[in-house]
Amino acid sequence: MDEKFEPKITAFVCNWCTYAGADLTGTSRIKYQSNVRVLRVPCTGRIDYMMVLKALHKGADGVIVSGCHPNDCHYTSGNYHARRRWMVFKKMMEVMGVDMRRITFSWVSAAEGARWAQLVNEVTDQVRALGPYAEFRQIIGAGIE
Amino acid sequence: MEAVNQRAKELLEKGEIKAVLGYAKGTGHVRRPHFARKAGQVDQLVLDAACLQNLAVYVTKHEVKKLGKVAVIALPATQRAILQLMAERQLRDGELVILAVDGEAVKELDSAAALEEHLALKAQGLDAKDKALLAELDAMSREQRWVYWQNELSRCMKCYACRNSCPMCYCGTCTMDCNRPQWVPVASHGIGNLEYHAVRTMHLAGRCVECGECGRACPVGIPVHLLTFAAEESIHEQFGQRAGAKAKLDYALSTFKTDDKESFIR
Amino acid sequence: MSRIGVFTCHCGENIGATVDCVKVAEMCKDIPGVVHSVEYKYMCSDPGQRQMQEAIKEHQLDGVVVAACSPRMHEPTFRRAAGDAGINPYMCEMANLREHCSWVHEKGDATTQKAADLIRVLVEKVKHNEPLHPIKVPVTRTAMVIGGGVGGIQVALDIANGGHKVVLVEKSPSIGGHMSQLSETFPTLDCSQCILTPRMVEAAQHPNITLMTYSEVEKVDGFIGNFKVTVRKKARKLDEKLCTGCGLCIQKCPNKKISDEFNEGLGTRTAIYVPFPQAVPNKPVIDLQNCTYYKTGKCKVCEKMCPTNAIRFDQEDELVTLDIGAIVLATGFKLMKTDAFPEYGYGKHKDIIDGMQFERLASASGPTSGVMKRPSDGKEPETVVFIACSGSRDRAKGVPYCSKICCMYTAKHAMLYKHKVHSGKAYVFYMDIRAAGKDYDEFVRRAIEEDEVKYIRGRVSKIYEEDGKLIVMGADTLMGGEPVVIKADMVVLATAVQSNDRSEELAQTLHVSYDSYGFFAEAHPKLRPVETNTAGIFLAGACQAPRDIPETVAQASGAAAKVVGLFSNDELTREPIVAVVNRQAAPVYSTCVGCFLCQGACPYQAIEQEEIKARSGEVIMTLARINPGLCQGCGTCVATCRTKAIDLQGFSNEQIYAELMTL
Amino acid sequence: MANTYNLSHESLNSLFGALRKDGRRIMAPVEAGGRTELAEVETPAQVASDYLQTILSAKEVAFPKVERLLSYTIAPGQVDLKDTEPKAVPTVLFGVRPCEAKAFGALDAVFNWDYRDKFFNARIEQLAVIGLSCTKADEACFCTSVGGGPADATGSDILLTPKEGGYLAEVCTEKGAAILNLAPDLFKPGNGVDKAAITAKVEQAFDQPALTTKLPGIFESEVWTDQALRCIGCGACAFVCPTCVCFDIQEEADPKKGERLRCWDSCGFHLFTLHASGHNPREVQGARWRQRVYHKFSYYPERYDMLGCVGCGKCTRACPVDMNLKEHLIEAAGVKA
Repeated sequence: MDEKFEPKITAFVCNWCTYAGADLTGTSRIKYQSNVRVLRVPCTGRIDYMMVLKALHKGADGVIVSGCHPNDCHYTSGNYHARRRWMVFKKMMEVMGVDMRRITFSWVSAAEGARWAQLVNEVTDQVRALGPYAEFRQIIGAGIE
Repeated sequence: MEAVNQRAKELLEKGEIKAVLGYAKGTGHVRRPHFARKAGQVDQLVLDAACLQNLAVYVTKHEVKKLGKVAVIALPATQRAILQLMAERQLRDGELVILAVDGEAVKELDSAAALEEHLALKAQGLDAKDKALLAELDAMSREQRWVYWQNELSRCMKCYACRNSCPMCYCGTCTMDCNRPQWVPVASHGIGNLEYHAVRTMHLAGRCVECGECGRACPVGIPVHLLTFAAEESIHEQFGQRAGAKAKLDYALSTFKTDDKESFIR
Repeated sequence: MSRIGVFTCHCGENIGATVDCVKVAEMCKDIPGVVHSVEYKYMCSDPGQRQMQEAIKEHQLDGVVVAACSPRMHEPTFRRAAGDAGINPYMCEMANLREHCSWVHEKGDATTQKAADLIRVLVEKVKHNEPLHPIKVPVTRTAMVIGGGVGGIQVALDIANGGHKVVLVEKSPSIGGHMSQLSETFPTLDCSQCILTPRMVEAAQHPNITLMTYSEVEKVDGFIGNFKVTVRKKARKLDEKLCTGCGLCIQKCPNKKISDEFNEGLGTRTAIYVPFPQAVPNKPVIDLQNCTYYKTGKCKVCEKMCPTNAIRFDQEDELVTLDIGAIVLATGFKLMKTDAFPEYGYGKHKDIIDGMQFERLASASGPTSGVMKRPSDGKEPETVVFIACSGSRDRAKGVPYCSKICCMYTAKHAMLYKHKVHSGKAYVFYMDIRAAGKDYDEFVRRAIEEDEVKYIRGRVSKIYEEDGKLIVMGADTLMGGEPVVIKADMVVLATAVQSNDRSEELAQTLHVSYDSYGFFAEAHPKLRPVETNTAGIFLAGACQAPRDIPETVAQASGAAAKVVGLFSNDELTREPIVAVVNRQAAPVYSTCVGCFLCQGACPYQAIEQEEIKARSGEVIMTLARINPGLCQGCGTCVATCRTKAIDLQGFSNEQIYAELMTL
Repeated sequence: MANTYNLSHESLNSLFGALRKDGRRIMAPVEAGGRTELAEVETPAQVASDYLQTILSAKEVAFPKVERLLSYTIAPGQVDLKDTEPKAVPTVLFGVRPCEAKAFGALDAVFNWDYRDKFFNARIEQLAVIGLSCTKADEACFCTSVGGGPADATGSDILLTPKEGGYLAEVCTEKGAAILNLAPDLFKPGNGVDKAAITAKVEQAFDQPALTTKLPGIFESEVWTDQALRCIGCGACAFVCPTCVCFDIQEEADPKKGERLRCWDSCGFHLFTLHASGHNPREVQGARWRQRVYHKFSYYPERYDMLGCVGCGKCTRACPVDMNLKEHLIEAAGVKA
C-alpha cells in the first residue's frame, strides 16, 4: 500500500444542520483533517443514492452522508425519508458486496461543531486504515476493450 | 382453462373487450404471451405449468392500451403486479377484466379493491429455490458477494431485458435514458453495470412483486431477480410493507416511521 | 462557454493566515470557464463588493464564485451585489473557505489545495446554474384563528385592529376558553372573568371579526396567502338570528341533571344550554346526546316555549369553505385527569380534584357560588392538601416536561382557600418551586409567609380514605425524607398540562409538525417561536407548550404581528429554491409518469395533479405538478422520482452532478 | 481453394499448442453455469463437448460490447487527444458454428462500406475462424432458408466436420492454410465424407428470395404491429445477433479527462430513434420490429447484395417473450417453403 495514502472523503450534508454544524466547527476553531470535501444540499431528503455511487465512481475512498437528527429536520420529515432510503440502500449495497465501512451515515446538528470534527476525523482515520478502495476502482474501466 | 376460455370468448363476442391476453404455445415447449383478438383465436390460449411470464408488463404499454379494453388471464404474480400498477395510478378500475386464475379456480375481477381482497387470501412468498439462493448469498462474506456479483454482472450487456420484462418498469423515460445529467453510464462496463443494477434495484425496492421475470428474461443468465428480491424481502422485514398487496399506495420509500431503526447511523 | 469570475477573500487574517489566497486565485485562473480570478482582503466590504460588481461588468461575467465565509453568512449579501451588477443573483455561489477550511485546518499546502478544490466544485456548479426569479404569491388578507381562548381572542383583536379581516373559529359553543373558567388569576388575584369578558365582547362586536363558534376546521388546502379552509359549523339546532338569548328554553328544559363541562362536572346543566352566563355568543345549543327529544322522539318543550320560534330540530351541520391568507393556531391545552393516578385512587374519591375543578369551586360563578364546599358532602374542608407536579416531570407514569403553570396556580389555590376558610390548613407538596416571572416569586412567598400555607418538599406516595378523611401519605425530603401523614378533607392535584384532544389530528389537517406529546412545533425554538414550519401558519399559547396567560397573550400578539406583516404586501416574494416537474413538447409532455410516489415523500403536500388534455378535452396524461407556493425546497421528491422528472432549482441534478464530476 | 484433410481428436491438443505457441489466443465455447459461452481456452478439453450454440454470438471478438475509440485529458488551456490503438490480439475462434462464421461477412459489409473501420478491421485481420459443422439443430434454426447450412464453409478459415475418430477439416482460406502450416503433420489427407449424412438436418422453412421481393409491398401491413404486440422492446435479440452492428457513441467525461466509447445498441429500443424534440419516427414497437426484419431481409440485400441474417436462431432463443423470427417471417409474408 502506498505509504502516503491520503483518503479522499466526500461528504453530502444538509444545509440546516450538518452544514451549519460544520460552520460551527469553524467558528469554534476546532481542527480536523482536511481530506473531506463537502457538498451542500438543502436536506438529506435531497440526497439521491446515485450521488453516493458517483462519489465512489469519481474516486472517493469514503463517503459521509449527514443531516439533522430525527425530529429536527428543517423540512419536518426530509431526514426520515432519507433514513428509510439509506436503510434500503445500505441493504442493497451489502447484498452487492460494497464495503459499507466506506459509507458513513450520521446526524450532526447545527449545535454539534465538535461532533462534526470528531466524525470527519474518525471517518478519515478509518478509511485511511482501510486503504484505497481498490476493489471499487478495479471495476472502473473494466469491460472496455 | 376451458372455463376461462369460455368466458373470454363470451366477452369478445359481446364486444365488451377487444382482446384477451393469455399464453399460447411457442417455440418448442416454451409458452409465450398471446393476444387473442377474435373469438376464434381464443382456442389458441393455453394454461399450464410452462406459462411463466408476468403478463402485467403489457397492460401499461400504449400499443396495448390503444386496443381498447383487454381481459388478462392473470396468474398470482400478474395479479399482484396489476394491483401495484393500480396503486401507482397506471391503471384505473374497470380498465381491465382480470381473469384471476389460481390453480383450478377462476375469478373475474375489475377493480383494485376486488384484487386486494382476492390477494389477501393468499400468502405471498418466495419459492424454495430463490430462498435458497438468497440464503447462499447471505452466507457469503462481503468480499465473496462482491466477487460473485462482479462476475455475474460482467456478462451484462444492458439489453434491458430485465427492465423491459418487468411490469413495474413502465416509465416512459427510464432513468437510464436520462442524459442531462447521465447519472448512469450507457456503456455496459464495470461501473456502468454496477450502477445500472443498483439503480434498478433501488427503483424496484418497495415496488417489486417478486415475480422473478427479470431473472427469467436475462439472456445471459444473471440472477438479477435476487437483487430485487433481497431488497423487497428486507423492506418487508423492516417495515412490514409488501408491494402488490394494497389498492391504496403503500410505498415503503415515501412513508416512514419516526422510530425506524437507525443503529447504523452515527 | 461560461464566463465565470472567482473572488477569493482573505477575510483579513481569517482565511489569509492559513490559506495561500494569492496562490488559490492564481490556480483558479486555470479552471476552464474562469475568465477572471482575483483575491482581496475583505470581499464583503463595500470596496470588495464594488470590485466584484465592476468585474462583472468589465469582464461580462455570467457567473460568480465568491470564495469567502459560509454561504449561510453572506450568500444573500453577494447575491444582492451580483444582482445589482446586472446578473441574475442566483448565478452567484459561495465557496466556504473560512468555516470549512481555514478555521479548521492547519496552514499548509493541503489546506490551500482544499481551498482551490472547494472553489473548483462551485465553479462547476455555477456553470450549470440557471437564472432564477423570486416567486410571487398573491395574499388573501383574511386570517383564521383557530381556538377562542384568551390567546385566540388576543390574536383576533390585534389582527382586526390592524385593519384585516379575521375569522375566529371555536369548537365549543362559546369563546372564552379555560380562562373563563378560572376564578382569580396569579399573581394579582384579579378576577379572571372580569378581565376576560370585555375582551370576549369586543371580539364579538368587532366589525373585522367573524365568530364561528361551535365550529371545527375540517380541511385545509392551499398554501401561505392562499389557504382554502373548510369549517364545519355544527348544528346548534337553533336559528341564531331569531334567538334573543332570553333563556326561557333553558329554564323550561326538563332534563336538568347533565354533568356540566364548564363546571368540570361539579355542577349540572340542561340539555339545551349556554355553557356559562357570560357566554359569547349568548345563544344556546342543544346537546344531542342528552336531549330527550333526540333520545325518545318526544318533548320539544323548548320549541314550544321559545318566544321567537328559533328552535330548529331539523338543522344540519353546515360546511363552509373560506379563502384565508394566514392561520393562527391557538387551540390551548387540557389537564390530565385525576383518574390517571393509581396511587391517588384512580379518581374514585370525589374529594380528590384537579386544579380546574378547584377553580370552579373557588369561583363566584361556580356551582358553590364561590363558597368552599367539598364535592362529596358539601362540607367545608378543614384541611386541604395540594399536590404539585401530579403527572408532570414524571418520566415513569406521566409526562417528562414541566407543566409550568402549576407552581403558580397551586400557590394561588392555597391562598384562595385560606382567604375563604381562615381556620383551614393548607399543605402543598412540591418538588421544586418554579416561580420565574414578574412578581411570581413574591406571590409564592406571600402564600407561605402571609397566608401560612405549609409547603412540604416531597412526593405523596399514597392517598386513601378513612372515616371520611383522605389520608395523605408523603415524605418531607428537607427533613431527611421523614414520613408525613396528613388527614385531609380535600386534595387538589395540580395535574399535568397536556396537548388538547385531537391536536395531532388537527396538526395533520393543517400539515404542521407536532412533538411526541401532541404540542405543535414551532419553526425554530428561539428565533421563530410563533411560526410553524408550514409557511403562513402561526402559533399562540398553550397549544405549543404549557403557557400561562401573560405568555399566551404576548405570543398571541407576536403571532398577530406576523400575520399583519404578511398582510402588509399585495403579494409574497419567496425564494425560488423549489422543485419543478419537467415539461416537454408533445408527445412526451414530461418524463413524469404520474405514479405519484413523490406525493407521500413531500412534507408539505405541495405535489398536485395536473391533467394534460387534448384539444378535444380528453385527458392524455395526469402528471405531477409542484405548487411553488407550498414547496419549501427540501428536494425529497427529487430523490424519490425514478425518471428524474422532478428537479430542484438551485440544487439541480445537473448542478450536483457537475460538482461531483470535479471530485 | 478448399482442401480437405482429416484431423484426429488427439491431434487437436497439438494444434492448440501450436496455435498458442504462435502467440494466438484461442476463443472457444465453454460450459459455464449451464450456459455455453465464448471464452479463452488453452486446451481442447476446456472446450464445451456438446453444445448447440453459444448464447452470445462470436461478433464480440471483432466488435466488442464496449470499446474505447479515443481518450483525452484537459490541461489548462489545452486538450490532449489520444487516439486509441485497437487492442487486436491474434485470435483463433475455435468451434463456432457455420452460421456465425458466415456472419462476419455481414459485419464486414457495414464496417467497410463507405468508411473502413479501423477497430473492426484490426481485429478481423488478427482473427482466424475454425468453424465446426452442426450435428444438431433446434426449432429456432433456419440457416438453410437464408442461404447457409449446417456444414456451410463460408466465413470459416478452416471448417471442421465431426466424424468417426475426429474431424474432416476443410481448409478454405489462406488464413486457414497458415494454421495448417503451423502443424502440417496433424492434417492428414482425407476426403470423401458425405457431410450431409453426418450433419444436422435443417429443413428449408421459407422462400427467402420471395420474402425479400414481397417485403417492400407489405411495409404498411398490420401484421408487424400485431406480431410486435408481444415484443417488450428489449435489446436481447440484437445483442445476441451475430450480424447486428448498431452502436451508440458515448462520451464519458469530467472536467479533467474523458473518453469516447462505442457500445452496442439496438433498433428495438424506443430510445434508438427518439429525436431531441420528443418526436419518434418509430413511435410504436411494431415499427421497431418491422425495422429489424426489413433491415435484415430488405435493406441489406438492397445495399450490400447479401442478407443481414444467417439463420442462427439466437434471437429466438434469447427472446424473453419468444419472438420467433422464422415463424413470424413466414406468417407475415406467406412464404412458407
